[in-house]
Amino acid sequence: QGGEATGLDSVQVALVPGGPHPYFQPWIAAGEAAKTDFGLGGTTFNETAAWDQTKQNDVINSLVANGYNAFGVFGVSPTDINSTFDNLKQSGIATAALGSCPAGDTNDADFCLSTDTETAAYKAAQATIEAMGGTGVLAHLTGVNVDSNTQRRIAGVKKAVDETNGAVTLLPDVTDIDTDLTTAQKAVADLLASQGSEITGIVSTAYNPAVAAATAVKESGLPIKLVAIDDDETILAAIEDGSVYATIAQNPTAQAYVGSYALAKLASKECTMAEPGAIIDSGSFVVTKDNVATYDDERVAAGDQLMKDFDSEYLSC
Amino acid sequence: MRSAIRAQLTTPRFLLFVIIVVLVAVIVALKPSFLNGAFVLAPLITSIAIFTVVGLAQMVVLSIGHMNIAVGNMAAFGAMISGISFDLFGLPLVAGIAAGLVGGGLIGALTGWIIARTGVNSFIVTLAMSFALLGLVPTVYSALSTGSAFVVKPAGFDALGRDSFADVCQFGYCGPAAIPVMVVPVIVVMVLVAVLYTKTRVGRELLLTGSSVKAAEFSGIPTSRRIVLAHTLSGVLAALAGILLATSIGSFTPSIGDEFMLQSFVGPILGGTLLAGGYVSVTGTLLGITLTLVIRKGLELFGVGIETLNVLLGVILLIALSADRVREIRLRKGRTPDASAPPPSDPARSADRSTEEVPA
Amino acid sequence: MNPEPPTGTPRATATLEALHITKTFPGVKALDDVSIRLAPGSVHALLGENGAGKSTLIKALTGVHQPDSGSIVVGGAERRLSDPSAARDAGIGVVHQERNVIRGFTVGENIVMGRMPRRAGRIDWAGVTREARRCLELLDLELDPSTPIVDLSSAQMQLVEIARALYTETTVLLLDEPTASISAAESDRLFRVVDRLRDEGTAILFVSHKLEEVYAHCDTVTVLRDGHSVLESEPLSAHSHDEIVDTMVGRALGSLTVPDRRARPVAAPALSLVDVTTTAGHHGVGLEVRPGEILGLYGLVGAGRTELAHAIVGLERITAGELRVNGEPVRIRSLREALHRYRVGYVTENRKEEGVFLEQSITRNIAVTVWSKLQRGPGFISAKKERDLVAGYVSDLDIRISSQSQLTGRLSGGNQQKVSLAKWLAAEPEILIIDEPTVGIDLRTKRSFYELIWKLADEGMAILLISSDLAEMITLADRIAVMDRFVINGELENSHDYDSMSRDVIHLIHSGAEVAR
Amino acid sequence: MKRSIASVLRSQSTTLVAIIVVGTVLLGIASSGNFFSPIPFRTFFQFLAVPILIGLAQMITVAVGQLNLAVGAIGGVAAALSAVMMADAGVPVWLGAVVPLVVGTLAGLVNGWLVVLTRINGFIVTLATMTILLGAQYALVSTRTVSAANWAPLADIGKATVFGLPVIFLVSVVVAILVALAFRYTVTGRSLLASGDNPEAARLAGISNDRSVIVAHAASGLLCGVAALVSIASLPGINQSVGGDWLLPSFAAPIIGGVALTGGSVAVLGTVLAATVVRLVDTARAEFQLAPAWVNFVIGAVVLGTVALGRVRQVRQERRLGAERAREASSTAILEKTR
Ligand SMILES: Nc1ncnc2c1ncn2[C@@H]1O[C@H](COP(=O)(O)OP(=O)(O)OP(=O)(O)O)[C@@H](O)[C@H]1O
Ligand SMILES: Nc1ncnc2c1ncn2[C@@H]1O[C@H](COP(=O)(O)OP(=O)(O)OP(=O)(O)O)[C@@H](O)[C@H]1O
Ligand SMILES: [Mg+2]
Ligand SMILES: [Mg+2]
Repeated sequence: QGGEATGLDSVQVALVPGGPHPYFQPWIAAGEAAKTDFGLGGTTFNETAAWDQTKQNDVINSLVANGYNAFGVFGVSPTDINSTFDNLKQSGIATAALGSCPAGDTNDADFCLSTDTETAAYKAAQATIEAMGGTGVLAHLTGVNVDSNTQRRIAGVKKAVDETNGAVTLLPDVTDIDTDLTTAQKAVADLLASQGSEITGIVSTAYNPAVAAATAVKESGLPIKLVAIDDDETILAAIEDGSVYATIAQNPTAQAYVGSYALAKLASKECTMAEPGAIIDSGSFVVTKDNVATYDDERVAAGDQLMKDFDSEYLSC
Repeated sequence: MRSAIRAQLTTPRFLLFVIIVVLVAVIVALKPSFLNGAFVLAPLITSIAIFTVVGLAQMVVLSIGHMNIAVGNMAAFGAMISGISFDLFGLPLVAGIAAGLVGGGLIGALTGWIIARTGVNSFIVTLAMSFALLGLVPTVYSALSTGSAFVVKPAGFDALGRDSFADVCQFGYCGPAAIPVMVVPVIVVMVLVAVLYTKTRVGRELLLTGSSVKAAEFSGIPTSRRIVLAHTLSGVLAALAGILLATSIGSFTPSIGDEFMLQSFVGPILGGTLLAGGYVSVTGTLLGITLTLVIRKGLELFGVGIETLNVLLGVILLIALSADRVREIRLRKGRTPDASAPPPSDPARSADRSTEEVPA
Repeated sequence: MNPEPPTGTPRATATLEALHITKTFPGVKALDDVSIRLAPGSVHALLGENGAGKSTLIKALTGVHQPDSGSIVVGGAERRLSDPSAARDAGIGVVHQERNVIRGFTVGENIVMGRMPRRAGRIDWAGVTREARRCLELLDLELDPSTPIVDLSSAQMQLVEIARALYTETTVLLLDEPTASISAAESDRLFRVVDRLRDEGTAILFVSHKLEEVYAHCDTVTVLRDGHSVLESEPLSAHSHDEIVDTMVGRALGSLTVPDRRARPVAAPALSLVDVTTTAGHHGVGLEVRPGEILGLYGLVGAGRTELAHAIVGLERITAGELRVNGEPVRIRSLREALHRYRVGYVTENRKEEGVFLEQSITRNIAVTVWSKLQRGPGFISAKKERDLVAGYVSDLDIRISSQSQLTGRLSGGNQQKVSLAKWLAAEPEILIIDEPTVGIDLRTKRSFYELIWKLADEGMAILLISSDLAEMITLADRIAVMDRFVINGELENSHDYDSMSRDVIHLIHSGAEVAR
Repeated sequence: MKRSIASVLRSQSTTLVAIIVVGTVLLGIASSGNFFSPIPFRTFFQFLAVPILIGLAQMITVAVGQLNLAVGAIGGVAAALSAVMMADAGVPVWLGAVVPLVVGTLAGLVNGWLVVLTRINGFIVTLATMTILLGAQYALVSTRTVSAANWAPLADIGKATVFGLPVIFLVSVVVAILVALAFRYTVTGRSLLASGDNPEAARLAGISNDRSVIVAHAASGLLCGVAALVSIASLPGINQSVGGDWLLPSFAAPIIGGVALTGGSVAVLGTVLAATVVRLVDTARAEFQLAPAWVNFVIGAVVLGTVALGRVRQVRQERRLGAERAREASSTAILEKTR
């Protein structure tokens, strides 16, 4: 592709989440911050994809037509998003997979900056098992079964359970209940009604089931340890009041902030990737009642470290 | 002849056409980037092509007065069969697509057969079928694929889904980048469906079955067979739409078709096809789909947020459709008769259908 | 708002006058400057051919259609009838040509619908029953108001609609072809009611294509032709039968010449039923129709004639006995098979639901049975051949249409009936079953229709004619079989002498014994 | 009277009751009785309230020959607006509880009014308003979940039980009874049925079909509002996903319950029973820990089975009538011959 290096102010970064979801909300502020801190030409946040790959592609294409030349995308369909990245790269546009890496072994974006989904689920399951005292019956609540990210989460939970050598039994995964709050609440209530007396721990790797389970467990009065994922305010409040034992926070702020920075460097042709398609972990953090007030500092520090790593390691300028 | 032209000018189709032209003109005036071939027009036309096939899949069952709630799931099923053919059996492009179409056709035929056999309302049977497929498809994907997707692509797969005529070069000249290759098979399908309904006996028998099953039965039309046929066609077209969608997004996943159901009704009904059966319009379906997708694309280009997008989409749809009504009220000098004064069946809108059906 | 009319009080009387009514539909001027005057205590006949505008006038008088111009005066006061309930408030009761019932409701509720008796804000169901029973009694009808209306025959529904018209205080009663589809006995009952209402001072408008009953019961007459009134509110006695017919038609119409059909070629039966039992409930039915012969199948409403026809063309199953076509025992499973394999056609009695596609063009309605013959290339239809064929039938049967692409539902009832018939004539069957063919058809068409049937028979078609109109049967049929409660009571050679034949037929219905073979 | 008992026995409801009884017994056995203990019992009925309400909401529009695709969106917006008002604007809880009912009715009125005024097919109108309302719902709550702590008194009612039955379920039953009474005892209710059955005949009887359409949509909206209120009371919070899964169940309940899509009929009991059947399948999923794929499969099969069975019975019934008539005919014929 080549071409002259231009200033960062010529770079327009578009952050495209998979759809409306609390997880992505920090991206908005992070994008704004990146714009002022690095003097970018502009950033935008567009969540109109509504969890549909075709619509996401449409949104991305429209943004290209409107002059955006760097894209941080949470691919709706991990199996298909590589095609989208290919398409963008053919027009010389800088791309990053943020928050979720393409499925399979290849990443056609310039880089992927994401929590390792499997690791996060693994950590969440480990935290639950620890809270359960290393033994008992664990239930796993999650989202769309046929999504490859869900498969990774299922694998992560299974790995943690396997490591207990049979001390913990895992009930069949309760999938496809993230569509809406009613479905989640109903599924959780039915689960507690039929198996509540046996279950000692619940790990939820999706948003709505986590919200539903927090209330349901508290109301049922059952001694069930609940671990959630992500740090939406509802869940943090639940950790503070003790109805949720822990949550695994990811680092969406760093994904958007550092991602925008790296994208700008790539788009302005100042730098290239040292290793194109690199997969970079943005870190995950176990949040319990003890560190609920302080974990954010930890996360900011991780973000700063990530920034440095990009400059020193991932980018070659 | 003059009156024939006049009649054409008062159809909902013509009105749709005018609305679309005006909309496009407005969008282009405000956002010249709408004319960007590779990133706006080509994707837009690709979507129109795919969703027109989806609309046709619904239209063929609407023609007999039925509905297919399972269009999306049939699309997913047909695409899955194609995916399996490519991924597990390594079939070439055409054979794999054919397998998918056959798969969709079989599911459609089964649905039609159940409806014809039991006499149960098509809404219920297709609803039940959608549930059954909703169960079946993901199960098969999890069993047969890694990561719940079939990713093996035979030669020509990407070309069908993503190439535009810019990639088709003859004697050193290449076509416009704004027109995707996919329009070719879609136009062929549209013409075939239009010919079926305007020119052939079977097509007319479908329409008459839709007009009144009883009268059709009493005229010696094999209504059961026509019902099975309509649903089979619907299955085939749905599968085709699913496969085309897969080629455009890049792989076969169980979520193919999730968005089809509502759109499949919108296109035909906007275009004048009757929910009650007996009248269809292929061009109308194309225009109906085009209208909604152009609105969407325009709003996207203005970068409106998801909340505004939905609100505006709905409002524009309502206004566009009411325009027809306003014209009609003016014709009737302001008198509004009661809802059911016109014929008892519920024409989607007071479509003027005194001219011979279906324009090809 | 409580409409319950006081029972027993003498009925009020009023004159209805319609002045210079004009009504246009897109493409048709259905009424052009029509005036009519209905006086209390008299029955006024409204006559005209199919499509003349009779029903449209009635609808304009009852708030269903808004006339483009003209005025309506009831009891001396001009009224604007903006909707049907306004007409009802003005004391105008109406029974429309087509049945208008809510199929999900009971007889009682259908009668009081729109004006439900209420008590304490909710529907008084006891009152509904009481009121409905009162209205039914006015007609001497012994029907339970709680019967679901769908359980009624079409004739009974018609009577229920009259009861509905009488529910509120009615000074003017408009009846649109009330006798078209009911038997003689039921007509008699209807006329007893009409006569009584007239004597009580009601002004009555009566539409019919049966001139005999018009002369027997009407006092004054208005004749419409193509939307114009050619005879306006004149005493009926001043005009002879033939004169009236000629005004309707617009030219002299000679008398019907009944051909001599006694010398028919004797051939083997084209259609025969031997001791047939069906799923509908027929038992031991035996019939024979020869090529060139017209067999009449007479019976009272509900006798099972329609269902027998259904069994022949495969819509019901034959469980025992034999059905033979041209001597061969056959098993017909569908109408399509009947048509294409055995060349049996069936013109249904239920025109609106089974006979025509209301929402489709006339072309399609007529050509539907012959598309296989109009093909050009595999499965493709030649539009030109189709148009020509349809044009032929339109002119043969004198179907009044504005263009071939007109929707059939926009035709007048009689013309729809012709379309339904034309479809089967186009199919050129060898055996034709015709069920109640002339319901609602005007005189001239009826004649051309009779001539057509005779012509078809002369050409060798075997015709099974089902009709509840005994006069028609005696005019047309060569032999008359009489069915009663799913059994054939006997068969008579037709002497074409109305008096003796009708006596024999009625006798056969009541005796249930074999009279002649 | 005899006739009506016989027709009750033959109706769709009987099939559904049979399915419910068999299903309950099987579930009871499979859970070794646990299914009947207080918590599972309460859980079962708690999640039956919304399906009943939205099923009835859809049933009313279907009765006049209309459809309401916006059930979920109306409910979602009604719930979201009320939640936001209580949480952010400090609106008192009692007022917040009225909001969804008002919003639902208004949205329904607008739907009906648009259908009548524009003469556009109800399918398209409600599709358009659905899209608009979904946008509005998102605009109101964005991606956050408004916690139920903001309306604690209401949430307490949502958790309350009477004789082991959740109050919200009882609310839905009361609503069902009111709907049934309205269709039986009010002129408006009968007018809706008449308009749905035969609009032309209804018009000739002086019934305004326009009014029927508007009333039906408004009533449907009101019921969506009640469903929204129930959701507010029973959910841990309100977010933009509320109402997202209402569309298909809203159709499934009345249609399985025996309501004809062509209009003119209602089946309140059938709708309630059908919702119960679907809920049973749901419970079985949790009990047997089946994948949701299986549940979908089972629901599909149950729906098909129910209707096909009804159909078979109807055909058999007709056959039997015919056979009876034949027997009658033959016996009278013999009688007459011997005479
Ligand atoms: N709703 C309508 N729209 C358009 N044309 C109509 C409509 N109703 C009637 N017409 C036309 O008006 C004319 C008069 O019809 P009308 O039904 O009044 O005839 P009629 O005298 O009652 O005939 P019949 O004896 O067959 O019942 C016909 O040409 C018919 O096609
Ligand atoms: N005894 C009976 N019990 C119940 N239903 C009957 C009885 N007799 C007739 N019917 C019903 O009445 C209807 C009339 O039967 P069918 O149409 O065969 O009679 P028809 O002689 O043609 O009289 P119509 O003039 O009504 O057409 C049928 O639907 C039949 O089911
Ligand atoms: Mg008439
Ligand atoms: Mg009959």
